[in-house]
Amino acid sequence: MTDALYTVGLALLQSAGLLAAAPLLKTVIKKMKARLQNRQGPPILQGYRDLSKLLGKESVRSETASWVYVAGPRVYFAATVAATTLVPVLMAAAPLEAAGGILLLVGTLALGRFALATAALDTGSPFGGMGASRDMTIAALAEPALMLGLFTSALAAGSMNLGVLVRGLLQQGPSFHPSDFLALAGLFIILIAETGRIPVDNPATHLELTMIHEAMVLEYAGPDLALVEWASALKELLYMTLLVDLFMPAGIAMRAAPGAILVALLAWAGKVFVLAVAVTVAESTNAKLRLFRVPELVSISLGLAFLALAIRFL
Amino acid sequence: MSISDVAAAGLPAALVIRLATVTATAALTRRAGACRGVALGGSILASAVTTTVAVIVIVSGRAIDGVLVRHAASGIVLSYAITPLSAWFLMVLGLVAMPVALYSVGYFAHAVTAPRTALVGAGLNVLLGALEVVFAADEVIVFLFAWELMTLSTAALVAVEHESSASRRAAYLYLVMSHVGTGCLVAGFLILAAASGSQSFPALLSGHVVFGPTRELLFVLFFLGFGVKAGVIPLHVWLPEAHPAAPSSVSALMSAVLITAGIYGLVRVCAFGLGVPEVRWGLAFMFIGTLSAILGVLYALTQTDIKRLLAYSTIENAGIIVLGLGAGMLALAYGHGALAALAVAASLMHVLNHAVFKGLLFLGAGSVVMATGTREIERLGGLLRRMPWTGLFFLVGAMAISGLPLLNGFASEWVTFQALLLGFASTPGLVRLNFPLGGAMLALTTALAAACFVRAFGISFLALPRSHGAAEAHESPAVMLVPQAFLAASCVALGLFPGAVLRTLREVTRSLPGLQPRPEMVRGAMGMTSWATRPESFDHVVPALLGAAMLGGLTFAAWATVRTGAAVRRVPTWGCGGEQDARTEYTATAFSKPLLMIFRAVYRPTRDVETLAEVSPYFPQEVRYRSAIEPTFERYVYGPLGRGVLWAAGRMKVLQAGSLHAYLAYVLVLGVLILIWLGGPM
Amino acid sequence: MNLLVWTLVAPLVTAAIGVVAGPRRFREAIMIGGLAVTFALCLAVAREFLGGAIPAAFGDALRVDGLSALVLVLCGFVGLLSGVYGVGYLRRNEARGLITPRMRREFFGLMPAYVFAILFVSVSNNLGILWIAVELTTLASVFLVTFHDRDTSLEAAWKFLMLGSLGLAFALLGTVLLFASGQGHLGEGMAALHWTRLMQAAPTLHPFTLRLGVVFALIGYGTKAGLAPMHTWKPDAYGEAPSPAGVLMAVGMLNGALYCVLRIHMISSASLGPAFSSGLLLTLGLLSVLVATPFILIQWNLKRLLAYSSIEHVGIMAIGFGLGAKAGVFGALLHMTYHTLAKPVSFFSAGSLAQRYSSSDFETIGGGTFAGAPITSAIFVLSAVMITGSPPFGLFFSEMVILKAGFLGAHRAVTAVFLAALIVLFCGFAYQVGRLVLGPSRHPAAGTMEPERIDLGVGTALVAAVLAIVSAFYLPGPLMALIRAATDVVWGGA
Amino acid sequence: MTANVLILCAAGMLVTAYLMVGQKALFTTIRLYGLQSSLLGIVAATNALSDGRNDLWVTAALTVALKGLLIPWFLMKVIDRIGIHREIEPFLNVPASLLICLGLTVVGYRVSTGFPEGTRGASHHLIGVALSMLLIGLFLMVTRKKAITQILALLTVENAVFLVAVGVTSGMPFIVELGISFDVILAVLVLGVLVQRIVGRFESMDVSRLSKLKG
Repeated sequence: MTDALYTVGLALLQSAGLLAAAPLLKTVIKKMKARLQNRQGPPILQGYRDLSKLLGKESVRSETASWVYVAGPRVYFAATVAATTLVPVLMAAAPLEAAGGILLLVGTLALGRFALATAALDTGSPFGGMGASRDMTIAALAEPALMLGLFTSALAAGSMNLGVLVRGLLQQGPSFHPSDFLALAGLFIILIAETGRIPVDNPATHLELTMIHEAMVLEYAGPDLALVEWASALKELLYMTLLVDLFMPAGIAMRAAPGAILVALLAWAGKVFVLAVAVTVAESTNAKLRLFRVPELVSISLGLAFLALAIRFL
Repeated sequence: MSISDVAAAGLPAALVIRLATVTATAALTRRAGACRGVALGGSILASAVTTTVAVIVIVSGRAIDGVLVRHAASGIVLSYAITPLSAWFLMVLGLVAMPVALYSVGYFAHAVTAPRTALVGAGLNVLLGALEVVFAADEVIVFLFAWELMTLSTAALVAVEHESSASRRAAYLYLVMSHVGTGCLVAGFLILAAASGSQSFPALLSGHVVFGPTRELLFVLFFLGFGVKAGVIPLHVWLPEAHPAAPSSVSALMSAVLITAGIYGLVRVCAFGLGVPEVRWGLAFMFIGTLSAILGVLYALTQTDIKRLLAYSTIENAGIIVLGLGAGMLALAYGHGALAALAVAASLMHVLNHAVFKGLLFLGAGSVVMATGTREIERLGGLLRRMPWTGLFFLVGAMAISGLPLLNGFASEWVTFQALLLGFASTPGLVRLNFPLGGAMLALTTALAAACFVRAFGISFLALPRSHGAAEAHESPAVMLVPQAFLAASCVALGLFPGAVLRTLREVTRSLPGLQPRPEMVRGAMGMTSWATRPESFDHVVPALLGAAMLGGLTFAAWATVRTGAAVRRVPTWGCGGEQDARTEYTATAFSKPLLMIFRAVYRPTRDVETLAEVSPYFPQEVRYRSAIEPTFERYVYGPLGRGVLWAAGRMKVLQAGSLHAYLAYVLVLGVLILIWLGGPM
Repeated sequence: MNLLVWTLVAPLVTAAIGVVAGPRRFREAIMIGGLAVTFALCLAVAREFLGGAIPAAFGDALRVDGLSALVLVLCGFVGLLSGVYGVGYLRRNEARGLITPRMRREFFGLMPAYVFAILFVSVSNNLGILWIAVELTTLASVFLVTFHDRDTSLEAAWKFLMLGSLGLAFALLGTVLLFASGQGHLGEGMAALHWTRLMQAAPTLHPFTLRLGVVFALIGYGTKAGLAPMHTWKPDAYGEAPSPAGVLMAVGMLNGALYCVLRIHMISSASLGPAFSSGLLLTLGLLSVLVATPFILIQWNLKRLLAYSSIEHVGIMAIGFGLGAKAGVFGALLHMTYHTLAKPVSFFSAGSLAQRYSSSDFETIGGGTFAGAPITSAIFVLSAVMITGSPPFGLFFSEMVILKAGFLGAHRAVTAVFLAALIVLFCGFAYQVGRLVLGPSRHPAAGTMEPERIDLGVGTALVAAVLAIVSAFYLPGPLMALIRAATDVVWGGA
Repeated sequence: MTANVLILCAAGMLVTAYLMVGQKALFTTIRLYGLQSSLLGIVAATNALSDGRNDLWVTAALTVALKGLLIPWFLMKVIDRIGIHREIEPFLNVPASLLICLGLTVVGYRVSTGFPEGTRGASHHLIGVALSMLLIGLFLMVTRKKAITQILALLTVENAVFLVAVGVTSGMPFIVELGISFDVILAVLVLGVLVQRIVGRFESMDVSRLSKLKG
């Protein structure tokens, strides 16, 4: 019983923490990007302000929309939040690792995407349809690469369950197998693709022909939009955490001691920041690809992942 | 009289019921209403009986056998045996057949003209009876008998609306292809019978009857024979024609259980009937499975006829099933009994799950077609407001088939993934690379399926109606909604308690030769687990927990977004300045356009755009856009084949050109030849 | 005079009365009555045989063993059916004013005569008599082929007669050579040509002469049976003959001719060993099935379609006999029985359709007969399912038995080809039936036709269909006994 | 002695067959057939004489009467009645036909060598002749267009068969013999009737025009 409560508490804590951190990450990236372009950029807390503002607004919905439109953002949000409980962040154990591993994680995110894309079709606006279509397309292309990348490390650690996996990696100690770098590169590309970053998508634009994620959620306003934005930010953080867990687990606390946790927290923040920098650099040094060039990018990551698998196990 | 005695009486009883039903139906031809009632009532009753028997067998784990009939004339004894495997398929059949029959009570009333009710009702019962016998057959002749009967009855059902040339063509194509398949089966089984000197399956499929090249030949024969029914690419061409042509509830049966007849054959004979499979067999299965899955879903993506779309997705799921089976065969070939058990369990589990959600989807499609009078997605839209329940159930089915967690599609695909990964972990050499590749392709398939069904559901049920029919649509009667509700509920239940299914399957797989299911394959009814070579398990999943977590997320979202006194404002959708109506909505064709372009190599799309302008081409009155994808297999494989046969037949005409002199000449030539052959003194 | 003789006399008398003019009702009654009596007598003879006796007459010139009994019963049955149907058929044509007194005379005279000839074939034990009987069947049927007196029917009759007579010449030569091969052992006089006598003398027959004789006899009687490549007269004759006569040819004559073939086959097997004539039968049989296949795929005429199907079936039986296995022989005889039960159904329904649309050309009928004539069409579809050897009907089982014998035996490859041909055949048949029965009707008079009603013709078809369906699951014990007895005769001989 | 007579007659029959192949005039062909049949009759008579079987005398008489006289007369009458053009138009020209017939004769003779020497040592010649005639007759049926000529060819085939019957087996059982000849006559009558109907219908006896029934 107690450990059940413990689990629940842990889950709540972790998801709450990530939820809290997510807007920060987004703003940080914006800020760094601006700096790279010699702009001032938003204040560091802008993300929170946006959210509270949006949550404060009345919700405006299309006449043609049905309950699916309302359900969409909520399911998306809930799925992403639920996903956070499957990933170890500070401790080498995911709160809900009893629920399942990588496959469940991927499935959960897919569930969120499904909900949002469906909802996007509900207003009858051509943008919603366009966004949904493109978002599902890119997701579909990214899926196999993602899976292969995850398989590689899962097979290395001998488990698909993230908790067990991270523990396994930690026990093995820091390994610098070339395959790790290949897999990392592959998954980084997927991170970009899944989180709608340049060169795949441009979060900053609302130019109708180029936007993908933004087009999908174009009709949303007020609290609905807030949920979507928040969830997307969370999703990005989640992916980064996942990469961190898989490729640089060093520093994660093996036991629930305050000191270790603190270290883990710092380590985690640092690693995520590194990834954020990488993303920023990628965004500012690349131009957005045409939609039909994206498959090439993704296929590169697929190739990398498969190569990693091959050189690791043959 | 013990329970097993009762069970033993079950199948014959069910068949008797069916026979009686058919006769009654034929007798009541003139009175459609009564006819419908009798036919479907009888069918439900019979299905109930067989399902019970199946459950008894699965639970008790002991097979039931008996004799159906003795055909005095040819001295053939038609016996049956319900092994756990047969029981599994029988159960799947019953699980779908009963709701479908109930649904048909309402559906036939609208969709089937009175004079044909008898035909359809009788055909339905014959088909179900034949299927039951196919699954239960224990002897070559009775199997082939039922197999043929199944084909014929289905063909009759497909050809019900025989005024339309499309359904005639579909029925004929189906008939021809399955008959060729049956031919392969006849040859295969009779060769086996000759080799084993017996006609009963246990002797025939004991696994050490044929060896060497004969074995390979038989594998090919059986693969062709059963593959046609299973609808795997490249033997699939009949499927997307035939399934839509039949009345929707029949399509549901065809997609949900008719193809499982093929799967059953593949499992029973190809995988476990010919001895330990060769490595190349497993590879072949995995390849064919992957191919079917990918191409199936890709073709499904571009369909605008909702029933065709579902038919193609059936091909996809058949592919997934075969993929799992192939992994199992490969594991068997390498002697990993436990792994093989997991893989086979995965594929059998998907048989069940696919039957449930595909049945559900087809029933939903049937309601939609009935309400709107069209199967064209482009003419639908906004149905969720007009038929809320059908919409909800269809959504559940769509999410299940997209392999999303909390629903059953995810469960079986999860197990398949597990099997593939473990296969990688435990097979040697280059062969192992097939597993992660298969996994990646499976992932792609799932994601594409999600895209496909976002499109299917979103375009047909959401936003504004695109046609008068859609605008005028009304919700179906309760008798048609209840079965859908049942199936939708099963989707959720099977998704939340996959462990229960897997535990049942552990019993089933244990009955198959060479499989050693690990006890830890199942963990509780709530979830399931696979195992690793190491002590800690490879992975496990408990969907219910995730469900709980999501509930938490939902409550938080609700809390965060609820504000006192904030009214929800309803405004028209922004139409980019112009006014927003159905014509500016995103179409299904447009939705799948990006994928169409990306997978150009597969689709070979052709498009023509014609602009009708009066003043100048820059001010078009009307732009007509036509786009089509190339039916590769039809065009490059089956077309030439058929034409070739007909051409050859045409050539033969000269033999009977009407000239008596030619006819006499044949005799002369024959005589001379034989005289020369006989020759002189011996 | 004994039962056997009466069995032959009855149809003769019927024919005689039929020829002399009389009121139509009277003639109809006579024909149906006479043929019924004949069938009854056939049954009686068979019963006598099953009782253990060997009915014989004229010093064993006529003798009924198992094979004869089976064929006798089957042919008697078909005779009766076709007689009843024939009356209905004639009535329809009378109603449409197509019948001249000549036709009436020919019909009521020749139909029973034909039946007589066929029965005569099936009981003759003397090869010479056998030959004469077969010749009689030819002569009796020629003017049935010319019945409608169209250009095409004359053409068909000419081809039928030419090929038939040629075949008979061959058969005669074969008979003579068989006789010659036994010079000195058989002695002189009638008995020398008795089949039984030849069987006794089998070991002492001169091999080469016998081989030659067997070859010629098989070709000759094979022509009558319609084995390829001597089958060419069949489509024309069946296509032109009125359906009742068509049935007599396609079932009665076919059984009779097969009976002759079997007698020769047995002698040859007994003397030269089974391989020789079995090989010939197998070859001709396979050839027939293969030849029938493409023509069914591209057929344009309903009756010709049935003709090719009967070529196919005679081929199947020949293969069954040629497999050189008891199972094969049994299967073939079973096939003969079921074919006898199923074929009339298709001929009757097809005939009624052809009458209704006054053509048997698919184009002229214009498809969609389900709309115009639901009952007949349904019966026809049913019969098509039967004669393509699909379950749940008898021919499926018999074909299974033959196929099994084939795969068990030494002729795997042949059986495989045979199987493939069967499949293509089914597809062809399915296509033809589909385009005849399904779809909207394109017949000019489709709208104006009077609704279909069950007259004598359709009724007979219906009854025949019911019999065929029932027989698929239940063959009366005595009939089974006959089939087994026949199997013993043939296999004992081979 | 007997053997020589038999062989001589047989040879004569073969020659008549060859002449029929070469012959263009219809009536001559019919007369040739008559001659051929009479020779057959002589064969029968010879056997009757040599082994003193009386029923063979009847056979001989029947043969000469029916085939030698009655049938030719009947055929000529038919031709006169329908008064058709009396030339034979074969599909194949005479030299080619003769060559083929030579080939057929070789085939026939080769087979005949497999036979046992009968009582008179002539039988394998008779068989050879018979088989050759059979094939030649069949060949005539294939190459002749006119109905009547086809009938003649058929009758030639029958003669060949009877040659074996009377020459080799010294006659089938008598009743059978009778029945057979009776049947043959019947067949010829039927053929005649049919020919008349055909001519009445098509104003021609050219059966190569009878080719409406195809496929």
